[in-house]
Amino acid sequence: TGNAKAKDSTTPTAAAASNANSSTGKTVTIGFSAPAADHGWTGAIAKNATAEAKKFSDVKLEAVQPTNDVTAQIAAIETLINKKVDVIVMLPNDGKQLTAVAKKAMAAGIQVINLDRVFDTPLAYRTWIGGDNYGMGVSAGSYIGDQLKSKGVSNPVIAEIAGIDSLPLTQQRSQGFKDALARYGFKVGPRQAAQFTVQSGQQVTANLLQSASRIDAMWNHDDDQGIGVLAAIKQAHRTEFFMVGGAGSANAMREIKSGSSVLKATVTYPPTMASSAIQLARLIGQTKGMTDLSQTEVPSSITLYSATVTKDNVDKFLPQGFES
Amino acid sequence: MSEPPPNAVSIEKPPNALATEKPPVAEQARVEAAAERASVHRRTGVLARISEFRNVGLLGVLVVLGIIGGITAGTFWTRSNILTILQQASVVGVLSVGMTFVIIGGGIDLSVGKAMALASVWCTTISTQSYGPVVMVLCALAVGMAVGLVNGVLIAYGRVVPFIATLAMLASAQGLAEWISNKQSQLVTQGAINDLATTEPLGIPLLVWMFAVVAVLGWILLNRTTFGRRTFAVGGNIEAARLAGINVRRHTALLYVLSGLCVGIAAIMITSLTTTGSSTHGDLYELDAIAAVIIGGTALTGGRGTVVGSVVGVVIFTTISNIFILNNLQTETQNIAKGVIIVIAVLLQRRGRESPV
Amino acid sequence: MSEPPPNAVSIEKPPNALATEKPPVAEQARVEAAAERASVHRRTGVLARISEFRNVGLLGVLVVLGIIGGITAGTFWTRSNILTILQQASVVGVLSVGMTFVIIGGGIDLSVGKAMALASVWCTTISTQSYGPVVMVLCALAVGMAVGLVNGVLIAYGRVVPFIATLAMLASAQGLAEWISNKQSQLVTQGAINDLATTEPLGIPLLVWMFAVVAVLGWILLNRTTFGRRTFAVGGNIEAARLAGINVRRHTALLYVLSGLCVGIAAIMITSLTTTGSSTHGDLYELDAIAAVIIGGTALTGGRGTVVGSVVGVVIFTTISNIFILNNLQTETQNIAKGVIIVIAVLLQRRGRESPV
Amino acid sequence: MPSTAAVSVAKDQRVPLLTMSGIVKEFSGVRALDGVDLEVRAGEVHCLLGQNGAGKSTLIKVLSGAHQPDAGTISWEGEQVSFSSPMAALRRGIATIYQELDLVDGLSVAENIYLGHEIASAGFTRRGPLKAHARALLARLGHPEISVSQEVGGLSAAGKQVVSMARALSQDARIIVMDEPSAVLAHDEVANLFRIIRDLTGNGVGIIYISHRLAEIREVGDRVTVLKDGRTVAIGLPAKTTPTPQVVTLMTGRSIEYAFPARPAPSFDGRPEILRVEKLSRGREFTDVSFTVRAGEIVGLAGLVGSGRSEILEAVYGARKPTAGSVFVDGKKLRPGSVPAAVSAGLGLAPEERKSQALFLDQTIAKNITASALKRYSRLGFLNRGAEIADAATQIAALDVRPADPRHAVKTLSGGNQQKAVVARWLLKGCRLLLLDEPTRGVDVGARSEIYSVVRALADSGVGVLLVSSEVPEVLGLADRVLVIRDGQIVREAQAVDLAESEVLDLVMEGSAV
Ligand SMILES: Nc1ncnc2c1ncn2[C@@H]1O[C@H](COP(=O)(O)OP(=O)(O)OP(=O)(O)O)[C@@H](O)[C@H]1O
Ligand SMILES: Nc1ncnc2c1ncn2[C@@H]1O[C@H](COP(=O)(O)OP(=O)(O)OP(=O)(O)O)[C@@H](O)[C@H]1O
Ligand SMILES: [Mg+2]
Ligand SMILES: [Mg+2]
Repeated sequence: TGNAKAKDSTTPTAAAASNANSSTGKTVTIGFSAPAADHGWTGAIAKNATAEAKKFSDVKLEAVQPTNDVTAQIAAIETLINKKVDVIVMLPNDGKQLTAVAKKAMAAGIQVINLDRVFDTPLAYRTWIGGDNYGMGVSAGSYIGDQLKSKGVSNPVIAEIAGIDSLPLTQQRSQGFKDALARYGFKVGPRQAAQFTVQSGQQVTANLLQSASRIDAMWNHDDDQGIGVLAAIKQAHRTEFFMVGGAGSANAMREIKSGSSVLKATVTYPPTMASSAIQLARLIGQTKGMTDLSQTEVPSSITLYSATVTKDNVDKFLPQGFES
Repeated sequence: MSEPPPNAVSIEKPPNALATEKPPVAEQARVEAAAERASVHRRTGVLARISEFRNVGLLGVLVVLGIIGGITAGTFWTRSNILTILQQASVVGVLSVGMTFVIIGGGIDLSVGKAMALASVWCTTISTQSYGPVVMVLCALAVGMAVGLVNGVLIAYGRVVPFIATLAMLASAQGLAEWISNKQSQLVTQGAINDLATTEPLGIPLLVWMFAVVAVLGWILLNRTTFGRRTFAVGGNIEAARLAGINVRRHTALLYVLSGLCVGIAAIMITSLTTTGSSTHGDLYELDAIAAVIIGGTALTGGRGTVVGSVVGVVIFTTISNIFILNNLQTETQNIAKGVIIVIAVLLQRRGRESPV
Repeated sequence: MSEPPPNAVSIEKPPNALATEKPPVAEQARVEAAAERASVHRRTGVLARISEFRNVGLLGVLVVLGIIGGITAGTFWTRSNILTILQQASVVGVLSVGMTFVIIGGGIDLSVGKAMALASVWCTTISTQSYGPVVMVLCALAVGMAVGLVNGVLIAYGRVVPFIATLAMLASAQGLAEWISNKQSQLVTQGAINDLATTEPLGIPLLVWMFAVVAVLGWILLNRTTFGRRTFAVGGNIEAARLAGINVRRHTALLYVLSGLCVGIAAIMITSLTTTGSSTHGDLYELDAIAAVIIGGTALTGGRGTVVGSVVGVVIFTTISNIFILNNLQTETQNIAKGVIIVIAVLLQRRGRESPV
Repeated sequence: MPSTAAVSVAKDQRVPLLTMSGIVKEFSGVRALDGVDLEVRAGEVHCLLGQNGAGKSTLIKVLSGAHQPDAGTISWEGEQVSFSSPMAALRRGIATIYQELDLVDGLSVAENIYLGHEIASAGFTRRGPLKAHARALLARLGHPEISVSQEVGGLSAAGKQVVSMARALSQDARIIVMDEPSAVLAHDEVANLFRIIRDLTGNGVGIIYISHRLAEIREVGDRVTVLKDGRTVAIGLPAKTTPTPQVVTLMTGRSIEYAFPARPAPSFDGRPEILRVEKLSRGREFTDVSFTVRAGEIVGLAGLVGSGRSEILEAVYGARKPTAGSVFVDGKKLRPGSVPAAVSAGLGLAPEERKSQALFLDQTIAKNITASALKRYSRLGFLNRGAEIADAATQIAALDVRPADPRHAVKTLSGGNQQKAVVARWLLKGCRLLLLDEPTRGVDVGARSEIYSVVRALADSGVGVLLVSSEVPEVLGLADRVLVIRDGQIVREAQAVDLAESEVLDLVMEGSAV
């Protein structure tokens, strides 16, 4: 997806000095829109964006009402277009459903930074930055595969607690997980979707544990709902398996560090992407490039890496862990 | 049924039989006294009607919101913001018109939000889209009405309580929508559909026009047709309606089909607004629609209500959200404020005439 | 007023004025005939009571579900799975007991889910937790009842329709919960609270015991006390209740406080079950509770209903979910099947006696 | 039982319009109708008599298609028919005024009258003609003062009855069934009703007329059919000539003196005042009403329907807040507008509209009877249900409520038996002062005298009674002292023995006679 045509790509001043990026430039008004911060991860996204914007005296953040309602988000973006902000950073509730309005913004001369959930066409954004959902599944699958192989378990029962099933990100994670396990000749056993909430995590897991008297490993897509998943496991007095989390909350990392929990690892999906998105928006607004790269322009697509946090490397990741 | 009954003729002749038994003077006085009493009744009647027209109270609430919006947000009173509010109100608005009928008729329809999602998904499958925009529209309408028909038959003939029947439909419609769409948003490739949301005849978005047309037709149907009047009867006193010779079951079933028709229209609107068909559309729209209908003065117990009230109710809710967005309030503040505003609005409107529970 | 009134005596003596006019034999025959008629009635009465005891139908549904569960999932009929179902049912179950009272009393409480979230958040703030588990429990109960009191006062004295008042409370409670918790899950550090969900006196989880106790107390309150009797009266015919001398407003307010008490108890339960207080708790629990109450035979229009029905209703819904998960059905299949099963369940139960709408 | 065999009378020449024979209707084990025969001719007023619960309403509901019979046949002009729904019966020309005032509160008067057969073209109501026709119908019924665009919910019981009648007239009816139409009507209104009936029969319409007032039957009826316990015990008796004792015996199986209990010596002056009402006013409903009720005294309020008697009662009871004046019970001022205050001061009200104001239809008879006296059966809030049911059974027996099963749902009772349950509630409650609004509405002769004697017995035990009735003889016969109300004011107060019926009628009508 490298054909984003930034209309000012020919501006010569972009080749600025390498440390010029941190120096104050022309004031950029950044519109920001994300789903409702009703969840640890989305909360961290909003928080990181606000915090990052505060760091720059030349950035004015216009954060609109976070909402889980697509039409409300569309309306919110329309307000931003009417306000003629310079750049819009948008984490859409649903990439496809917001593509039209993003295109409208681009057409109105507003650069759109697409955060995480991807739009349907590159015409709708200047730059995409986001996590690697498929890669997350792969990381989790690989960790579980390695562990079970090394223990010599054959025909393992591998459970999966997914997030909201109708989100493309959930589908990508599950696909990655399935593909990774397939490399070891394993397959996913009981798989249920929760709602990204503690309570649904507890509810689904409590029932799921009843369906299999023995489980070897479990991947839970999301550390927020993971609190509930862990509670259900404790309440069922089940210890025979290990579990891998997702997203990388501080709480999950503390559990991993303690070593006494069934939670042995988590695969990250860092909400710091919001901070980066604000930085990118500022650079694009000021028509600067990323100084560590040779390009004069910000790239059109940046995919974050999904790291596997285990007891061995948890200390390195703890500062980035978000509170759920 | 359209002509006056045959014995209407005999009605007009004066009551001779009695007149002879009473002294004419007394009869005269009696009639005059009665007429005087009647005029008192008529006078209080008009007064009562005005004060009972609780939409006045609702409009007052809207005015207060408008003032608050104007003070707190500079852009509130711009043409484009007002049109945004109306466009935002249009989808739930159309659903609430159908819901008004169902609730006045003594029922409830919890399935509207997810039935709308199902209709939007069904009309945006690749194969449906290949037949062009007209077929897509017909498909959405057909799916909506089919859902309504199933609801109606279950409730009217299967005697399942409306709450449960439509709740079951909510779950099934959602599942079906997920199954058809494979849980993915289906992009609309037919430009004509997407254009619905962007065309602005006479400077007003087409979706707002559609909302207005549905509301006006709904008003006419409710207030000016036998169907509408019978809806009040069925919801107000089902036994009386039955004894009056109304086919109560068929009527009840039709109410849900009507709501389904509104669902189909709303599905087209949301599809063009979001340029997709998706199983995630319409989450909790049923609650929004019911809340708007009830804040609009329709009684949840049936037999009473107005379309105008429901429409104003939807606009009130949308305006509240809009003011929040313009003022950039955070979720938690929004939620707290929303609750407080709703209560104040209702207290302002002061429906003292309602029973205390 | 607890003593018999002065004229109770005179009532018991036969109406002399008349008795003297009748031949004693005829009177004797009359009384005997009346007694005979009464016994006939009592016999048919018992029959009618059994067939009217629609919980039999509901239990039938549960049996069918049990059979389906046993056939499709090997582990369904294990002790631990049954206990899991009951434990899962307990939170909504407690809410549904309070909801039963509110609905029988002619109201509705949409705020229970989010009020529970608020109570769970409030009782798990760091400062509350510092006072220890007892204060946490009291805090949850107090918050629940306070929410109920506000609902009750708004509805009974402010005359706001229950649907709107409690919907507003839903929004406000959610906002408040988010504000207090800063939208983060608050981990419980007091082991005693978390232990509630893991202790199993007599081999049965404590939460199930709590559910059972709440249900039994609710049953007694509804069926064996003046409070319960008045609840039926207020919901059945509010005007008649008022003219019968019942303080209708105070009673209505109390119903919501009672629901709030159940909310507080449920908050403690969900907090220990999830080991957190969170503003995301209880999403749509109000719908689950209302659905259970209604499938349990309580009329949404008030005046009729049973606690047993509601409890069985909750267990039915939980069992359905359990069977789905044991069979590893995916979301869409679950949803479609859920709708279909609910309808079949209701049709099985066949409440022919209900009015068609 | 003197006569259980059907008494037949020589046939008239006219062809029967309607014949019902062997009609059986059973409700979950209860045989409401057990082989009933009925025959109605064009242009006659056919009266249907029977005690409360005899099956009159059930029979006409079978006729109007509201119930399906379990056995039996219906012939219409010699052709056998079956009415599967009310619509089918209406199409044949059978219009019904139901006992329970089944109107839709939320609709206007005009819309109620034409509900189900709206004046419309292509589905659109023609509101002009609709109102004009409705207005004409109301004028014909002598009630031009009822506004056709008023909501029916705001009308009094009498007003609703008028609308029901207008509705029946609006149908193209060959037979009009009237189930206790006069129960809520006052004297002059009944005369008006009879005028309409004669008008209709003159046009060849057959009328089935149900009433518990035997005098009415005599005045307007042509033939009489008597039901007892779901069976026909007499067919086609001549209404004008059959002696009253014979009819009563047929109905009840015993002979009843239609008599009021003896009054005690009319000296209440020494007794303590229980109720004192001073200059009570409320808007346009009533003004400057002052009176007292002493212990053991029965005070009757006579007046036309709509004269404000119910409003006075409800204001005394706290159910309506007066705009001026005060109410004293035992010398203590009552908090105005508070029912609980009135009840704890010892007041009780049996309101006039049993269905909407008094009954919990889904509950059992026992629960309805004890609803106001729950405290008596409660210990720490827990109910002693045994005692409750026993006491309810006592009242049921005293008033001869049928079925006599306290656990029976009140919903399934006949109209008159429901009324008895309402009266029983206040007899059981036992108050210092009992307010009775139309206590015998729809109650049969037998039970009527029983209610009279119970009320008198209550008074004898020291209770004060305030009685409203639209039947002037009842007020004069039962009360010790009578207040005549006209247009919300007391126009005359006298001992009942000093008043003649004609005098009271003149007084109440005076406003219109001037
Ligand atoms: N729906 C019903 N279910 C059960 N029993 C019923 C039902 N309707 C009527 N009954 C019973 O049928 C019998 C006849 O009732 P019906 O109403 O016909 O009496 P009625 O002659 O009209 O009396 P009234 O003069 O008091 O109006 C009564 O015993 C009544 O309790
Ligand atoms: N027959 C009638 N037709 C039209 N309107 C009526 C009639 N009777 C009463 N109303 C109106 O309805 C209102 C309430 O009636 P309601 O029965 O309470 O009167 P009321 O004076 O209590 O009658 P009553 O004295 O017979 O008990 C009154 O304001 C009166 O104007
Ligand atoms: Mg009757
Ligand atoms: Mg009256």
